[in-house]
Amino acid sequence: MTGRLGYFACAAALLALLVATVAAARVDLGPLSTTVALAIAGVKAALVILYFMHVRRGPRLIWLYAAGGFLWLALLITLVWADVTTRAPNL
Amino acid sequence: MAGAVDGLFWFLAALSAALSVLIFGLLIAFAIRYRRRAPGERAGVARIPLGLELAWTFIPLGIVLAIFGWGAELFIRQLTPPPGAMTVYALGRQWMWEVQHLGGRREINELHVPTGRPVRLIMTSEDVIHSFFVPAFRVKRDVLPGRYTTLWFDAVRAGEYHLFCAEYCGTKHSAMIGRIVALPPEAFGTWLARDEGDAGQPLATAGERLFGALSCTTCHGRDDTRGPSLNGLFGRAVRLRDGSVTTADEGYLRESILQPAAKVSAGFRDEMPPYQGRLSELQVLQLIAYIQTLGAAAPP
Amino acid sequence: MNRDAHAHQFDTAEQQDAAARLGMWTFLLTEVLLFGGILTGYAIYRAEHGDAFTAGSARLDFWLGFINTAILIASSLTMALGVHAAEHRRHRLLMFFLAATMLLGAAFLGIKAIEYAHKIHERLLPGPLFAPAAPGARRLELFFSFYFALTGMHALHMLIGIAILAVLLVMVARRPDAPSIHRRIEVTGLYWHFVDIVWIFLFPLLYLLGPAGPAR
Amino acid sequence: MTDADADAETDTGTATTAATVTTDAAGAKSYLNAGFGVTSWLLTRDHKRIGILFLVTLTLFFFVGGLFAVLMRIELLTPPGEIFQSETYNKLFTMHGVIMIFFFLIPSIPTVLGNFLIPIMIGARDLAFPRLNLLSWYVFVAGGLFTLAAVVAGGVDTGWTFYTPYSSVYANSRVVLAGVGVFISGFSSILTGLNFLTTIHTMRAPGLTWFRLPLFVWSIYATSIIMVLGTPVITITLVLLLLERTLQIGFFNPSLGGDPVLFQHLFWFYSHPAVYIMILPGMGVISELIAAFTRKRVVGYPFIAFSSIAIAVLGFLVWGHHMFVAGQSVYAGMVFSLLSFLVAVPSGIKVFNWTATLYKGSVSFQTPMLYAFGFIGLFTIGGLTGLFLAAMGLDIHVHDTYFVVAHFHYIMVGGMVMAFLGGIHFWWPKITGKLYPEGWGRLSALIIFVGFNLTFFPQFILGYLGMPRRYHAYPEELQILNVLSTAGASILGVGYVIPLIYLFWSMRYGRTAGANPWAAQGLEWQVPSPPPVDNFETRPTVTDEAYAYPMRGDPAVQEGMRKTTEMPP
Repeated sequence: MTGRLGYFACAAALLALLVATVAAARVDLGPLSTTVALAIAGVKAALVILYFMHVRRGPRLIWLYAAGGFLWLALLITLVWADVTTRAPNL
Repeated sequence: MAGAVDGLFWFLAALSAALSVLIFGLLIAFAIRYRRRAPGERAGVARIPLGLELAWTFIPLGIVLAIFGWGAELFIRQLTPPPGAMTVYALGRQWMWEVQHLGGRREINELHVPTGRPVRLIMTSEDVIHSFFVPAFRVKRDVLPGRYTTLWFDAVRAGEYHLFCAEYCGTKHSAMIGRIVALPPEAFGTWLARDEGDAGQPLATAGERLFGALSCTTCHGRDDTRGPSLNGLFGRAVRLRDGSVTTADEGYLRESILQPAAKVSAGFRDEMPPYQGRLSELQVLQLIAYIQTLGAAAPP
Repeated sequence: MNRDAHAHQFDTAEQQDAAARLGMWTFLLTEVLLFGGILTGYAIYRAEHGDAFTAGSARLDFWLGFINTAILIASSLTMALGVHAAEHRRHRLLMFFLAATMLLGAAFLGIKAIEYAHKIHERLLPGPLFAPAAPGARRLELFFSFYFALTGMHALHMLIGIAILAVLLVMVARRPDAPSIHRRIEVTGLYWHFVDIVWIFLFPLLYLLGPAGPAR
Repeated sequence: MTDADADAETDTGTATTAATVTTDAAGAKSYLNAGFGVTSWLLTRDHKRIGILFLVTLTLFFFVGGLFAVLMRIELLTPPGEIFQSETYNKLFTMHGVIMIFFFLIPSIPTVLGNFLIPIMIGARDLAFPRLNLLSWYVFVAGGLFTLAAVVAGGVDTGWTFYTPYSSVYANSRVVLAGVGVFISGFSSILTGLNFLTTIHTMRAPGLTWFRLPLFVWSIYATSIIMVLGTPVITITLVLLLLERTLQIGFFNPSLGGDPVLFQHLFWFYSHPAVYIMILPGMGVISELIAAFTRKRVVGYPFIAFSSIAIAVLGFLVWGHHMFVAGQSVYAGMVFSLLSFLVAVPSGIKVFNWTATLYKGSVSFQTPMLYAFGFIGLFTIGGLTGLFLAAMGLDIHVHDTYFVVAHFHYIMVGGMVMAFLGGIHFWWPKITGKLYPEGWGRLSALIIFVGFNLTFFPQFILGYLGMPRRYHAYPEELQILNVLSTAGASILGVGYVIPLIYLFWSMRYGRTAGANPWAAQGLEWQVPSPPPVDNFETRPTVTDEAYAYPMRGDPAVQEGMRKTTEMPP
């Protein structure tokens, strides 16, 4: 029943990270605060994907699929971002 | 500019023609030479050397990169108005073009310009997206609601040219057309000075009056008081509260009038009321024209 | 054991399992981009109207969001345990965990409904009814457009998830030894965890903008 | 007796008969004879029947969309726009675009030929999720009905691009109905792509490694990637648009600080890759046709296979080239322009390899091959004119003019529809068990080629002269070219109707096709025509590469012909 213990450990880690993200938000990190919050969220998502969704012991193809969506979303946001943040006000 | 655009166009046309002839020629030649002569005929063994595969991968890559550079260089030139360009404002609206000259003359679906002097348009839309397109000058730029876009051209020869709306904008999209009338400089001067019943006050004068009527002077005075002084502001670099630096061009002024909270100058509080919904696009243009004149009078 | 039974187009049950798993992962791929479309808009506008979005975030009830995050993490745990129980053919345990997951999901939606009611009461529902008076209200409205779009889309996914769990619960109760049960539970588990992941990102993005959030 | 028959009789002997004989001996029913009632079709889970359902539906949409095109071309015969009101004309081009793109071009080859062929080509009995496959058709029909309802209820006039704020605030037409229709049809696309990806990954026959797959399978795989990664974005974008329009919740509205250009980003993030959804399967079909009608393995197989994947991936990085003049940042424009040029490379690789395949081939000129020739020619022109549009400085001038219209019709109609018709002719004997009349086939291929060029080549010139698209009235000096284009369109229309007639005719009166009328290689030619319900009696084992045609002077095949497959005893 190690599998079950693993699930409990994972959930505990997720709750700990939830508290951590709240603690980090209480501290004024300036522009970094969003980065920190998203980084913690990324770790939490990775935990869920790897343990709850069994990707850790899944074939490589599943790793690719699990990463692919996020990669593509990053691509979409990055390229739109590249437009919006580099528009000269008047062009 | 039109000549430079055509240069690239005809280069690409020639390149396309050459490549098409090559490919079609090979297709036809191979098809005839290797046509099936007997029903059961088999194909021959032909090895394509890897070098050939790589050649038709990397040679086209080089060619397209060169075209990219050419097109990009051209694009930058098309977006950068030469110094000394004459500024004209254009408003797009379903389904007409309204043009406002600095001196106060207003035109509908027509734009008079002098030959030999670059003209820079500052454009915005009051409703949907339009696009200002003059095929003869090879210029086109979308006209968006809620922000300014610009475009410049240089009418070399006097004459009349088509003006089209190129971005679909509703029922009478294809009727949102007009003409550009390019006049020799003297004739243009005469035209500009004439009043055909459309001339209002010069934009800056109207702007000054509006500036007073809206009590802008309460905060924006000769010196930085409650709000930053606007003297000599236009075209200058402005430091913002969040530490970034922007240029005080038309787009910045427009945004700062309508949505002052978006970019607050360093050292000031965000307390100016937003004028979005309270000023027409024309009134904003008048204020901007007035603020530009403040530059000249400013002490160094 | 009829565990080896498989649909006619497959050769083996393992092949069918692999296909079902891959199919669900592909579906989740599309889901990432479905939420991604709204998230892109949110990211762009947040960069443009940072102050208004921070102000909007401050008007959300941080503690309700916090509790809901904890609830969803717990529901992911029960779901994972349910999948585990299904693998080991422990049907009673499986039914217990399915029911627990559904209950936690329903609790999440209940809290979400309370939040929505508050926001509507405060006239923060975007559209013609939106009525705060402060300057910059239009941008605040933009924040709430995205708040409702993102959380609404998420809540819809929760609803669908609960409905699927309900169907599975009935199926397990009726035919606990049906050959396809473990596969269905596993695939549904993937979906449920994904919906959890979406919320893991939505919580900091919506509730934790700037120091205003948890301080209240 | 045509070449095809002669070929079939002389050259089919070896690789194909084994499979044919065993299945026939077992007396398996063909998928067409498996049931006859309406419900046997409407509730079928057989990928082949679902393919037919899509074929019938898509043909209907193609001719509806085509009718709108005809009306537009008639209107454009005269400059002032006398026949229709501008309002009507705007609805015509919008409905033409919406129906042709979302209800014909995007689903066409994947849902018809892909559905029919992918399981057979990989040696499987069906797709991984047959019920989802049927659902995909129902979802598609539902989306189509909404869109047709929008037409009946008065039409929609936003252009197929649905740009905000026109679509969300200003338009007075059935935007919601049409938007819901497109929204729904997106799920059909997602389900189809998901099904293909899973099937190709998990259900290939023993021995059928990736590099033994027919190139058509590669192209459908690449297409499915785009469907899965791109479609959700337009789906959600349409949801936001519809919310903005119906509930006035601002997402893109500039008066709320929203950005209409953001809508364009999200729209083109899907809709540009969608162009590759339309063209990649066409390229796959062409690879199959060229191999079959030159009796050769396509030159540069791995290059063609990987170029499909490269196009699918690169295709996602170039959407901003639709927005060079839209108020996008110059820097973003640069990036998008550069990446757009890169797409030219894998496209070029395909064209060069196809051309080189003819070298030393045994080229025959049956109808499908004529379509393949047409495809390569028109795709080449369409691709090269793409360079004009990717060059930023030049795009400023030709953007949103007829140059663009001509360019994408060369790719989509000249490319995609040619490939679709070529593929339909090629696999028609397999699908129906009947041969179409070869003479009529060649004639209509020729008519379509001529009519197409006459319709769309003048439009390049019109665009360069500055005629904006979506104009129902235009300056008088442009009339001659418009008349030429309309004349071409009428020829093209005839060219499309002829195959419709003779293909129908052949279903009843056509001569019976054998299992392999083209003497072609590939698993689909080793099963009877029409294929039995489960495709294969026993699962085939693949031991050889694709397109293993016997060759002159190849020592490997001197002693006998290669077998593509071996059937277990």
